Amino acid sequence: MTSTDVTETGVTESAATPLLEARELTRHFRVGRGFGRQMLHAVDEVNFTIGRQEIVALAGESGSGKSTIARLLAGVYKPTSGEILYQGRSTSTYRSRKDQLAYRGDVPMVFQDPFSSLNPAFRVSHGVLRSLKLHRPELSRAERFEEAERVIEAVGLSPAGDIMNRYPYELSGGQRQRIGFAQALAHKPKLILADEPVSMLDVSIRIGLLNLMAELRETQGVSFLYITHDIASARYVADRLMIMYAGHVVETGPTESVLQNPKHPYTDLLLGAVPDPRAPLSTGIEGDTGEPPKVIDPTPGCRFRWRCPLAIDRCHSETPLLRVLGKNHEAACHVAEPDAN
Amino acid sequence: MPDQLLEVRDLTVEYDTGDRPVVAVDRVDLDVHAGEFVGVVGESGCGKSTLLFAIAQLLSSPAAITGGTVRFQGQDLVTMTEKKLSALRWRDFSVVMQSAMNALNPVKSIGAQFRDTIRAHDEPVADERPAEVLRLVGIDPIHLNSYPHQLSGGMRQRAMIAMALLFTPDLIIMDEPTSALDVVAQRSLMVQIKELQKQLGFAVIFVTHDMSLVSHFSDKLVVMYAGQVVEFGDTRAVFDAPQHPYSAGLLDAFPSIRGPKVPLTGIPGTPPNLASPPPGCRFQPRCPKAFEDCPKIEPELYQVGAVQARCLLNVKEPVQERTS
Amino acid sequence: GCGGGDKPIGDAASSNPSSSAGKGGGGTGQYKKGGTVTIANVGGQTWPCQFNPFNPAVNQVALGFVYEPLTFVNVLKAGATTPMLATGFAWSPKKDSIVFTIRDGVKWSDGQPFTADDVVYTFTRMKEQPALDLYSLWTGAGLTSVTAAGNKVTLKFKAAAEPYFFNFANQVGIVPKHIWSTGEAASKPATWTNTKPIGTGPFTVESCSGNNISYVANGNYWQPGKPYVEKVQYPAYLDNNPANLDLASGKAQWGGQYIPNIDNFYKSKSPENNYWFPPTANVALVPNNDPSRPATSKLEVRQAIAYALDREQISKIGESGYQPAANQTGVVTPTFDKYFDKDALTAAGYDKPNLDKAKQLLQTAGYSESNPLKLNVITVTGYTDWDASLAVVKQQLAKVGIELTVQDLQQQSYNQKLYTGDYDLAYSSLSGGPTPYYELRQLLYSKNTAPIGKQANSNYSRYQNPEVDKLFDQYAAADEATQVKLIKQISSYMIKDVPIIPTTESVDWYQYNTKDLEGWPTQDDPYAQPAPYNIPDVGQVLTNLYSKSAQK
Amino acid sequence: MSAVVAGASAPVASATRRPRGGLFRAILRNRKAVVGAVLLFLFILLAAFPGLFVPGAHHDPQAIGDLPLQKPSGAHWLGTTGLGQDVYAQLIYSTRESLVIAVVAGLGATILSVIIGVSAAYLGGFADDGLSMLTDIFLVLPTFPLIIVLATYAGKGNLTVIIIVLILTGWSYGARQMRAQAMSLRNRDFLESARVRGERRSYIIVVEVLPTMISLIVANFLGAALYSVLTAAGLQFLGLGDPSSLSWGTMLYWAQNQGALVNGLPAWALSPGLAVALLGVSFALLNYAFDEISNPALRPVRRRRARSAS
Amino acid sequence: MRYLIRRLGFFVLTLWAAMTLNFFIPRMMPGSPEEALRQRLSKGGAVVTPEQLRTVLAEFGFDPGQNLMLQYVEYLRSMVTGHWGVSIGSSLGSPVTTLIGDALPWTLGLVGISTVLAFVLGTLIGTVAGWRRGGLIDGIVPPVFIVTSALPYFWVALLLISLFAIGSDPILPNDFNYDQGLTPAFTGEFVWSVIKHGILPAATILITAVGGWILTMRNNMVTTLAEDYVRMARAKGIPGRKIMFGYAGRNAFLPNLSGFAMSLGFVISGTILVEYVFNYPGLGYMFYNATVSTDYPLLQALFLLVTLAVLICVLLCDFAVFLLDPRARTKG
Ligand SMILES: Nc1ncnc2c1ncn2[C@@H]1O[C@H](COP(=O)(O)OP(=O)(O)OP(=O)(O)O)[C@@H](O)[C@H]1O
Ligand SMILES: Nc1ncnc2c1ncn2[C@@H]1O[C@H](COP(=O)(O)OP(=O)(O)OP(=O)(O)O)[C@@H](O)[C@H]1O
Ligand SMILES: [Mg+2]
Ligand SMILES: [Mg+2]
Repeated sequence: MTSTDVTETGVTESAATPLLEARELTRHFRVGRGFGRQMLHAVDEVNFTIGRQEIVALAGESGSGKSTIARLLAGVYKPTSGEILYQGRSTSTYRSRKDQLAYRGDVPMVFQDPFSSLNPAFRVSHGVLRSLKLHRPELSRAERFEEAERVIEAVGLSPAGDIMNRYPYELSGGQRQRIGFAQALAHKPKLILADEPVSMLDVSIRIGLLNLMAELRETQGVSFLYITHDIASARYVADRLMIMYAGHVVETGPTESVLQNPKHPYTDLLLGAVPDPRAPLSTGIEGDTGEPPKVIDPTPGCRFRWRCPLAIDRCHSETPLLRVLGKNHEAACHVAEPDAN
Repeated sequence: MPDQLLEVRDLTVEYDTGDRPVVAVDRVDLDVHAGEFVGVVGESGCGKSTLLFAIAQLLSSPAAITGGTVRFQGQDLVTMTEKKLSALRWRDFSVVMQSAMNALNPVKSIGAQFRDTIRAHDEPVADERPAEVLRLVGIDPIHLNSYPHQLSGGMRQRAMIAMALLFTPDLIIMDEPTSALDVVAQRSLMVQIKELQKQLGFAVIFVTHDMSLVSHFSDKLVVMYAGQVVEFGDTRAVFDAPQHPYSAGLLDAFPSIRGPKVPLTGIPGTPPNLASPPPGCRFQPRCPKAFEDCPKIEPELYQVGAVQARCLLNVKEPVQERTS
Repeated sequence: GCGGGDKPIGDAASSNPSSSAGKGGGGTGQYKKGGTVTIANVGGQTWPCQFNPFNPAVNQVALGFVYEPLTFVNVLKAGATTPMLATGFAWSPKKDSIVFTIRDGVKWSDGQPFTADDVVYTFTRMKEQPALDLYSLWTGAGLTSVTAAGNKVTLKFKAAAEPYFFNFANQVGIVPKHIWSTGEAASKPATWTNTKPIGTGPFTVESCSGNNISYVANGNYWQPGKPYVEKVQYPAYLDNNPANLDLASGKAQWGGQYIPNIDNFYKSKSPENNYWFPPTANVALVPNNDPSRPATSKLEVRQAIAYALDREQISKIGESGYQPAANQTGVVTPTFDKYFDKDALTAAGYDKPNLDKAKQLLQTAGYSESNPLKLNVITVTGYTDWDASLAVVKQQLAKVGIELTVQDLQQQSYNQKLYTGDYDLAYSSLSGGPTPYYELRQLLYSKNTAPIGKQANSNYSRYQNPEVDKLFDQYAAADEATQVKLIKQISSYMIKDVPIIPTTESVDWYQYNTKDLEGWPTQDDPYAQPAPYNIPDVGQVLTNLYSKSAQK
Repeated sequence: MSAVVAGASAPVASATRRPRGGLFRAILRNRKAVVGAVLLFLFILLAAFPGLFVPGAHHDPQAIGDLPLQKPSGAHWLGTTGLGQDVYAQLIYSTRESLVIAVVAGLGATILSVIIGVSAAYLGGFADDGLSMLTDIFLVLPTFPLIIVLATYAGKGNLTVIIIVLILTGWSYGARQMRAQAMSLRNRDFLESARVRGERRSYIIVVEVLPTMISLIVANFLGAALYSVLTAAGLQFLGLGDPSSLSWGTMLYWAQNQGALVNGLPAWALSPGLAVALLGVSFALLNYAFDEISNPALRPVRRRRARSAS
Repeated sequence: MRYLIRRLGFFVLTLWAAMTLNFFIPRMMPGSPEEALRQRLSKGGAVVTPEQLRTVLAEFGFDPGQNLMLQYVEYLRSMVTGHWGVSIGSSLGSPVTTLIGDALPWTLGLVGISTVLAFVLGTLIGTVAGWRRGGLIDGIVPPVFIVTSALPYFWVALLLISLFAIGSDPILPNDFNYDQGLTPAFTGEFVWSVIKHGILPAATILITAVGGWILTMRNNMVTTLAEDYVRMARAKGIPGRKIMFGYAGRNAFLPNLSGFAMSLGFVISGTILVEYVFNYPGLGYMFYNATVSTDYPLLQALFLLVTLAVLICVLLCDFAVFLLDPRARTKG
């Protein structure tokens, strides 16, 4: 799977360079030490783009590599191969701390767990103030405080002056998660990587944060990579949906298009499993126990083939690539039919 | 066997925290009939697990039942001796815990844990029963020799359910058995539970924080908020016409993957701290429909059509005192 | 009977071993046999059950008990001799050769006869195996040959060797050739464990375990009727406290222990509990005489210290009076009264403290109140009495304006500093000998010293004076009267140069219980050094003890 | 000993939770902590102003008197030593050295544990392997024999030597715990957040990690201090300290040496040990209470009648 | 397999480190066997020159003139091959193996038994205390044993002595391993004597060591009892005793087991003090003695032995955890 024509077909359609582009992004992890060394393919040759002021949802089952992609983009992990182009420039060309800081300022991250993403030893303003100090060094101390108050208020926490001086344990989960957004917002970002930012929260609070995301996109013009395994919430906020399975992006396209007309059998399975009180109970694949695969030293072939009701011989020998099957709608499946129109 | 399998009245549970006790379960009533699937929903920390453990008499300090009765098959479990309880346990009602990783003893094989259970009761059990129930939930009996950590999350949950079926009890109490699973696995397990229930006829109390999950499976629905039951009724009735603003808000907080895309609001604010609940109605600080009486009068459960709701908006006729 | 020595050195008052108890008679069957004596002397370890007399770590339980010397030399009686395996000895006129007459009729404890050959063998082995020659007889004393002719054994030396008589006649135990010439005893005599020792001594080892050595009377012993006591128990003690307790309770009858508060703890417990602490050597402040030490190399400073000390007080407070006060001549009294020049001491004003003189001397040396003399004295950790003594010394010196700092050191560090001369003042003691010559020679003879940084043998003060050396050199060949004169001359240098400042006299710690046992050495009858750790004196005591209950 | 007590340290999640201003209140509310703190405070007072607690006649605790081995009396509250020194005065004046050993050695060992433990966890790879191995080696090395050998041969047996030896042998247990905790912190979201923010590694370790480990560090210090008190006293008791110094261990050494017990002076033989024990107890109580404070599961509970009202 | 190799590597490395430390530390410090010997000899009144002493020591296998590295290599070889030489300290000339052989049974008997007893007892009491959370035992256990676990060994020893072994006719002996007059044999008298002499030292070790185990076990137990599987066991109607030992106890015990091995080093330190106070002629006392008298061969052998003992115990506990904990089994 070395062809690069996917990138060409995938990206050339948008005239301007996308905000961020991943090319053949790959990350492997070594598991076990010494003799029993094996490679876990967490993310394998993934291509995607994120446009300006766009919310891209990344969904998929647990362990499919969603967080790994976020971490690769955030620069926590180095890619095993492939590259990340930010505003057309590869991040691997960043040498100076200034370049790196600039990128980090533009692409912050919001974490999944509001209970562990704030340092319990500091007031909740700590992270916001540090971000300001690092990324907007021109501000004076007082200005930083002002600015912090502003962003904390911007995420709907008030009175900001009071909230700022609390310790994390004095805030509820929803409030903490908002602080997480405030931290990301502090330095005028272009793209926020949000790794399951609402999954740990109660349903009653979730929607508020999703609304906040949409609002931030509108008012501040930031883009989001919204990672979730909750398809319904992805539909609620995202313009585009990417579905991952076992380290591969198996389907991507405009949210509605993917939901109404899933091309990949995994997407089908996933959508069927989403409980929806307003819809009748759908039938999933009979006998599927939903066990996700571990991708250790994989052989070529479709990674979903063991669970796939439609699998053909070819699926066992050849890894399917993303194919354009509809308007902006791509899927990596040998048997999926293109749209009629 | 009476139709009324379980009858919980005025059940109150307190956690002793040193200064002020936390009333995690506050005067809860609950009825379960044989073969019924009762869903209990509510947000994290509202006292769902505490309620289940109180019913099963599994609380340990600092929690204690400070009031109420739990009648199971006509006997009060609260006042029952540990010895008599032991005899009832697992034979007549069993429990499936939230996380199977923690609920299975990590140092004993699945088979050994089955054996321990069988040995603890003098119920005659065929030797192949463990294998049989494992097969029932779709696990190869070969795993009787496996240790919990050798099974995947889904398999562990299934093994737990198999274990709960060991003596074919009348009631199985389940505490978020699927919350650790992936959506696909979650759905598959739910379908299986439902099928087993149909097949074997046991009643289920099913706790979850995901309202949509139980929508298709449960017969009755109990909505809890801050230690209290705020709405109770047939599942469909609650979904179609929620009578408590909290239930309504919960339903509103679920985006759907089908149908028109509507903006949702959710519920502003945060659940109260149970050590110092707000005065009057506990939902009142977050309630979009609150009026001046709400902080003053503590509402009771009122019958509203097919359901009961704990909301002053519904004060038409107080719920009848039920006799046991 | 047993013959006397031919030519005893020194005071020849007692020459018959059995008469030493002073109770008259030839000693044949004087007392009935019976009884047991238990010794309490802390060894700080369990017994290794080795009885090799050449192994310095274990010879305390072998010599005197099982192995005997040719002649016993009594330190407490200025070197009076008692014939043992040799009935007598004769020096050549130049004192460079000595002939021992070997006793007839002595049998080894395995029944084999003892002969002159055994004596020759013992000394010859020491030449062949230098590790056996603990007293450096062949290398240091100048022994050149040991030959036997009939019952005569002749030791020839390069030069006059009388000072070594104490070593070769008294301290070397004679071993049986027929045992030591075979097997491991022959191939590795120094390390041979010798668990079942065969000797000529009054006792044989009955059994030995880590906890206890049990000796029984040697049926073949050559002194008729002796030993009177039939058994000796020598338990291993790891610590002073239990040993002291056993002594106090009478469970052990013979002690070699330092017991704090002895009158209260020991003596008051029973009228039969007795002690006697005979002095044998000096405990002294050793000033570093080396010129590299600006203060202590000054005569005035040393003198000032000597004048400032009130030795009686040191003895009384620091040593609870157990150790008597010493004097500046370096001659231990009353043990060596004969050599003591009291007049010289008084003339120099050292007989009592003289603070004015001390202050004046310090002034001469350039010290004053504004420029006080600060000195450091090293001592050994764990020597409580020394610490107390030094506390007193410190107070006394403070009175004349000397600031003394006491530095307690671990034994090893202390030794290191002392031997290599890395100190101002050291509190120290050495062992004595049958006459003051032995101690003074260790302290003052220039061949016993070494440059700073090198280990000195015994002259740690680094005192060097050719005239004193000459006096020591003359001693070996001199007759007895001259020897006394020589020692008095040497002690005059002690007064004049103050190379060493004696404070108290170190003693033998000795406790004895008279409930059942009699025949103990006492102040009135000091027939041997009485503490059980003295070899071979322990043999003398054991052959004199008898059980009272057995006499009935 | 200390290892065992410290072993019961709290799980990370709760250990890192720091109530604002509440630590002091939490201590006040815990009975064990109060007893421990009061004891420690008392010892600190004794160490700082020993003169206040000693009657004027005995202000020089080393002064040699002419009444040795006296039983306790009005003049000498705990009797006198073999040199006639006042035992009570010695006891009070000894507090300082014993406390200094505990605190300095405890601090030193804790600092070393933090440095080694945290760098092992943070550097990872070979550095981690090496440092962990080193820690494990020091952990299983029989330290006390090692201390004896060190203290004996390191010459004077003075305070500095003892403290250094205690530090060298006392850090390993803590380092292991520090490493474990730092490892578990390593991938906590707030640290990742700092990394994503663009913080430097050194900043993260010093500013973000260490404060969250405070509770473990304090527990560790208390454990190490306890260990130091006991070990130092043991050393001095064996005569491997500086025998002319004033400390409880040295007092015990002299008492043992001069047969305090057999001479019927239990007050002299036992009181310094009691002081060591009390100081140790105060550290142990604080340590345990600290565990309880940071891990509420361990707190004592009143066993309520489960079905009182029904 | 990999696990095994790692553990073995650790074992060898630690041993080597211990041996190296043990070789160099004494030699880097002032003092030497010659001086120690010389000091001892002067008590008997003998004046022996340093040269003569070196001759004697050389005969016993100690040659200080040799190159240090050569000595080191020689030392490592002899340690490994078991040629531990002869004592050059207060037991000059006794083979080190004999000395250790004589002392070892006493230490094993006294310290071994009481340490294991303390561990077992502590674990049991801790289990019960943790199980009956809030009960009478649990009310007493933590405060009391926090105190005992902070007591110095030697002080407890002294206290016991002053309570039981002081005066002219003490209840119990406080010194040595058996009455001095007896010869070791399997007679009632001898065995009784051994027991009598062992009571106080054993009690000392028990009192000071048991507290720590009780506290850790109790705390582990409390933590374990909060686990779901314990609640689950109750839900299954499994009898209390079985839950206490089979479910909670066993799982709470596992971390303690490795703790036990690791803390053996501490136990040995206590041993030295206890044996010293009670003059118990075991390895601890011997160690002290060997140190004081600069007895290199004995010191080295003892250190090796002690390290070996700790390491073997660590390995055994690893192995036990390996057997008892299926998780560890698959991880390896
Ligand atoms: N640092 C790491 N070392 C080894 N393996 C890793 C590491 N990080 C992730 N993995 C593995 O990579 C795979 C993908 O992990 P990732 O966290 O990206 O999944 P995810 O899609 O975010 O899952 P979830 O929904 O559970 O968060 C998993 O199998 C995981 O075990
Ligand atoms: N040990 C305790 N001490 C004090 N309060 C407690 C304790 N355990 C639980 N609580 C309180 O009791 C309440 C109910 O807890 P419970 O575990 O029953 O909630 P839940 O509804 O099961 O939540 P979740 O969905 O998170 O499982 C919570 O508010 C919690 O804070
Ligand atoms: Mg993830
Ligand atoms: Mg719960």
